[in-house]
Amino acid sequence: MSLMETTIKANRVLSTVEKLREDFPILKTTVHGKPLVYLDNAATSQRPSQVLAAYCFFCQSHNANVHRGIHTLGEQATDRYEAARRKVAAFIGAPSEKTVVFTRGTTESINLVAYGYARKFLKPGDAVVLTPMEHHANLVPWQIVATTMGANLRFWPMTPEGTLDMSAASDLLQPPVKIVALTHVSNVLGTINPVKEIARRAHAIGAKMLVDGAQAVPHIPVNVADIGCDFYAFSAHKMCGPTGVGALWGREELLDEMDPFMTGGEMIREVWLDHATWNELPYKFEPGTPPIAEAVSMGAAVDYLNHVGMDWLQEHDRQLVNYAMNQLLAEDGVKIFGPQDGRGALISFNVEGVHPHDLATLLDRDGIAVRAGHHCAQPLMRWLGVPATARASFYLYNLPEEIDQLMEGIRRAKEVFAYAR
Amino acid sequence: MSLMETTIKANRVLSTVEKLREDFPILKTTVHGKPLVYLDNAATSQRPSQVLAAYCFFCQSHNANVHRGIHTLGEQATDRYEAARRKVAAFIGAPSEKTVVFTRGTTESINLVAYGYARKFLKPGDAVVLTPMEHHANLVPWQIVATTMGANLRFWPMTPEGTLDMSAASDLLQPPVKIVALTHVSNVLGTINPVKEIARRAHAIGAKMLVDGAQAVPHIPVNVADIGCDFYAFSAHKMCGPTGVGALWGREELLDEMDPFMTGGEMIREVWLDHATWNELPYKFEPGTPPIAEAVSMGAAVDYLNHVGMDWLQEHDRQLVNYAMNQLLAEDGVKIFGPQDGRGALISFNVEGVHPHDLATLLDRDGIAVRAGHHCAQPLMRWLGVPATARASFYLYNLPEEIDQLMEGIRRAKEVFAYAR
Amino acid sequence: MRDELYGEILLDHYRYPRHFGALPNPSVRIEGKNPLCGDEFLIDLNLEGDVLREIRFSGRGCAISMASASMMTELVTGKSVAEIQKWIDRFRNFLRDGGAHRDEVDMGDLQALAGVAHLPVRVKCALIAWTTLEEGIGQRKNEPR
Amino acid sequence: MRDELYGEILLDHYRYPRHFGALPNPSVRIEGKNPLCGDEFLIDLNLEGDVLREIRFSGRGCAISMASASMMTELVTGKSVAEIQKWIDRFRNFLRDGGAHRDEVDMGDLQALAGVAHLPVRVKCALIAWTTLEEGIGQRKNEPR
Ligand SMILES: Cc1ncc(COP(=O)(O)O)c(C=O)c1O
Ligand SMILES: Cc1ncc(COP(=O)(O)O)c(C=O)c1O
Repeated sequence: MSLMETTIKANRVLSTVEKLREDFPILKTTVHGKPLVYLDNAATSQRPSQVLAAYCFFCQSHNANVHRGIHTLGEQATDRYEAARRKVAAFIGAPSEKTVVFTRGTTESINLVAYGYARKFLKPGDAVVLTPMEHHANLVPWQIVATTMGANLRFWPMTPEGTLDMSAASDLLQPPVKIVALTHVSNVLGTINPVKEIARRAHAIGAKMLVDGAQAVPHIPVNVADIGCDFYAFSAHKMCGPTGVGALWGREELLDEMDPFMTGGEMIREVWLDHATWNELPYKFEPGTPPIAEAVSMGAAVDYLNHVGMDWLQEHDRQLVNYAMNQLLAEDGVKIFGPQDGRGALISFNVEGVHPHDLATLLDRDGIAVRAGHHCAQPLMRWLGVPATARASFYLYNLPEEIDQLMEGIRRAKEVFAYAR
Repeated sequence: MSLMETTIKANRVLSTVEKLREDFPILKTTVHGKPLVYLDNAATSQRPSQVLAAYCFFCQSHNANVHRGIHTLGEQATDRYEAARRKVAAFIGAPSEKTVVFTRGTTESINLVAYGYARKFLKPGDAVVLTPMEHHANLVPWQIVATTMGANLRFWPMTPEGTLDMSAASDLLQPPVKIVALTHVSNVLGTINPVKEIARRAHAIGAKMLVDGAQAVPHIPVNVADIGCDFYAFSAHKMCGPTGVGALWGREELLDEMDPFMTGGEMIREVWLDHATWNELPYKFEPGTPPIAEAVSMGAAVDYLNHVGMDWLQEHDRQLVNYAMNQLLAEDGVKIFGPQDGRGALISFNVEGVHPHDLATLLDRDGIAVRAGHHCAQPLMRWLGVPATARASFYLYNLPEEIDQLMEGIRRAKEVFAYAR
Repeated sequence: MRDELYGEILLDHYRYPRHFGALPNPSVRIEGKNPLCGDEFLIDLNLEGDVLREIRFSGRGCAISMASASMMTELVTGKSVAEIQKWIDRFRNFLRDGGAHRDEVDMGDLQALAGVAHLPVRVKCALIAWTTLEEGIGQRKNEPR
Repeated sequence: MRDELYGEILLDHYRYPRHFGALPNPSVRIEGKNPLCGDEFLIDLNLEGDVLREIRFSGRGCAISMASASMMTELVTGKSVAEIQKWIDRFRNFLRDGGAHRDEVDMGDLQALAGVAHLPVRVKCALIAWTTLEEGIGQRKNEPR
């Protein structure tokens, strides 16, 4: 691409962003008198007016419980709830909508597999392969199930850069490995893992593979059929959607043979005093009143992302991350964690002599929201040899200027801590 | 009370209702060209504008993830989330806010106790006492846990009227009964169970007691300390709040000794590759991103109900139920299920010769939403000897006129089915 | 009072279901249930080779499911398994489009169920006997249970 | 550049923490952790009867937690357990109201932490050394671990 083409493209991206920002009124708020610079998108994204409007419209026009009512409102609510499921299914390339289960989010989705699949099929001595970069959501449930079932956990070695050491694959992926569970995109390192290749190799030894897509679905086009994994978990609130809802995609035959996780109304077929039989997919895994308006609103978030365009978003992410990366690399005393190239839309870093919590507090006074802490990845912090990091994470509404502001904030923090030295 | 006093009171109630209805725009919608008459409140209630506004305000002004952020938005979100917890705790008389766990709803709350408490403390041969009027949410989880742990289920005998036969208590409540789980208000019979007395008797034999408050919290002032139970479960969506959130209250010492149910971020204290320790209450039971905006909105629902006044609401419920009961009793061919007096704000009934599904379809054409089916209580349907019932359930915005319309609808249905006979 | 959905024909089949009961020696007996509705049907078939000689049904359900079952028994008696399957498919389509795009075939009494197409939640009521029959003719090589 | 929260006194304690290190034979050694922050402190005490003769702390944390710990060690050395408890309570209140309603007592260097009161999420940083010390004086009859 010529320089001119690049510039034109960059300009197009920019003017699009300015327009998209109009959809997010919260971006106009001020913090400590400064305009909000929201760089904590990996924790939760903001919600566009369109998605909120879909939520409100549903509540004020079609609110009823689903799957139970003969009345019109109940039918409308069910229609919209199921339409949302179809949207979500299409968004991740699920071969059938009945393989998409609405949950509260990634954490519940992974627990569902750990309880419903692993508790049924893991045998003593079996092994589960994880990576040291997992979010606690994709680590602690496996610790519990491994302890309960007498299975073992194995951890994929990492390169110093913070990517999976693929040369370890053949040693690692051997019987009795039954489950491989790993994140698609690391929420700390930004590493994008080669999930497709790992799925192929996991299947070669008969293991099942779960992918934690919490940081992937919001940012990159995901196709579960193409990846070839067995389970895929993600949350709505990181992809312009509401809190309280997320999804688990699973292979139909696996979902079929799994035990239900939570039980109650809706997920049953027949109930006697002493036993019960289960409803068909996906209802078997959706006990009780589901997050109805939230699911509808998640469908609207999918519409919104489709409207923005995942290809556009990827390009936008790439530009922002490159821009930020170059500036952070050029800044004295800044240490960046994770690979330099091919990463997700976030950068973890530390500033020499400034604890990440102090940095976050100082940046907050400038209106800049970054995250500081262990990012629900304490083992990874130990691996990195730090108690915590700062993290800036981007989304479709972020602008290069906001990265400039972040850099200024970092420089100010350095000055404050150098003051009177 | 003199007739005049009664009339004045009734008038006051009525004009209040007219005012309250303004808060619910959905009540102005039409169904098949007829004004909506929403009598399916036991399935889910409608949401007042105030509660929706609180939701939207949060999303557009304070949206961030909770408990993780140093930045201002994160702090504001956490403040509002925890303020909602305090409101919910106060609403049910919880002695401490840390004993209130936000869940997806009643179903998850009960599953949490079944997994986290019963799986840890039930021994083979132990017994769990339930009633035949339980919603599947308070039945199936106990079936599963009883099967897993080798424990037995015992069912409280009922009187022909559909109340618990209290004379059976002493026979029933004997060792090895370890858990008593029952509904506060039946979602089919309307029966209000003497939970306080049962808690006392359960405790006398060292058993723990869980109350399913899904149908109680929306309608009657609930005080868990006064009831003296050990766990109390309920949902926001039946009490003017949103879907996707509910709560479990538990005694602090029991919550403390319980195992966590789902695991992941936030609910941990320290995590190593192979094990983890747990966070303090209530966070130990709130893994991952909770339904943040939903919890805030549940707090607003509590505000709304407090503003309406639970005493007023109880009186309003009483008047509606009495009015409906008298009319239904006077109507030929209508069979009512459950006790005549002292019941919750709902009536299940059947019309001779008209299947409840056909009745619901016919009523829907008149704009009237009632529920028809087994109401997630199949064993109770068998006990009643019917495949299904129709159910009209009321809430603060319902009017006596709407009951008149229901009666007209029932009469029309009878005529339709008598036609050309 | 006359209702567009619950018309005379439908109600007649509901009140006086045809072929209600059981067969002494059915070649196939099949149970159809919709526990979520509480509907339960038992269908007995006498198949001679590929031809359905006799059919009986029993059980309970709403007016729509009962009437639909009754109409079905009238229609399928004496037909071949292949013809019956065609009717099952035709009826499914009919319920999908409310008879709007129906092919040239006269639906007979079934026409009375056209209104169900506008009631998605009731479609399964109208179909339960039919899917049970479909299962039954699929199992025709099995012994009666 | 000068910052209202991260002022000279605070930064001085952060850079040159007083009483940093360990005691050879502490009568109490107590660990304080905030795993959610990654803060970890080890506090050694030499108590003679009811009087704290010596204190040392080590560990790592943010500027607020380190400075607060350092200031604390200066304040409590030589004080009785009862006086120390009073200071712990006083400091807690101080963080609650930002020194607005402080009693007549001069907070000394601790005054530099007044701004933390406006940062609820950072209050626990300022408190970690203090709650660890509180636990330590509560355990003073125990052997060092
Ligand atoms: C008595 C009772 N228990 C439990 C539930 C389940 O509540 P939810 O679906 O909100 O989990 C309901 C509502 O359907 C109910 O009426
Ligand atoms: C990689 C990863 N996995 C899992 C989660 C948990 O998602 P949730 O909190 O929505 O359940 C997160 C987000 O916090 C994440 O970044």
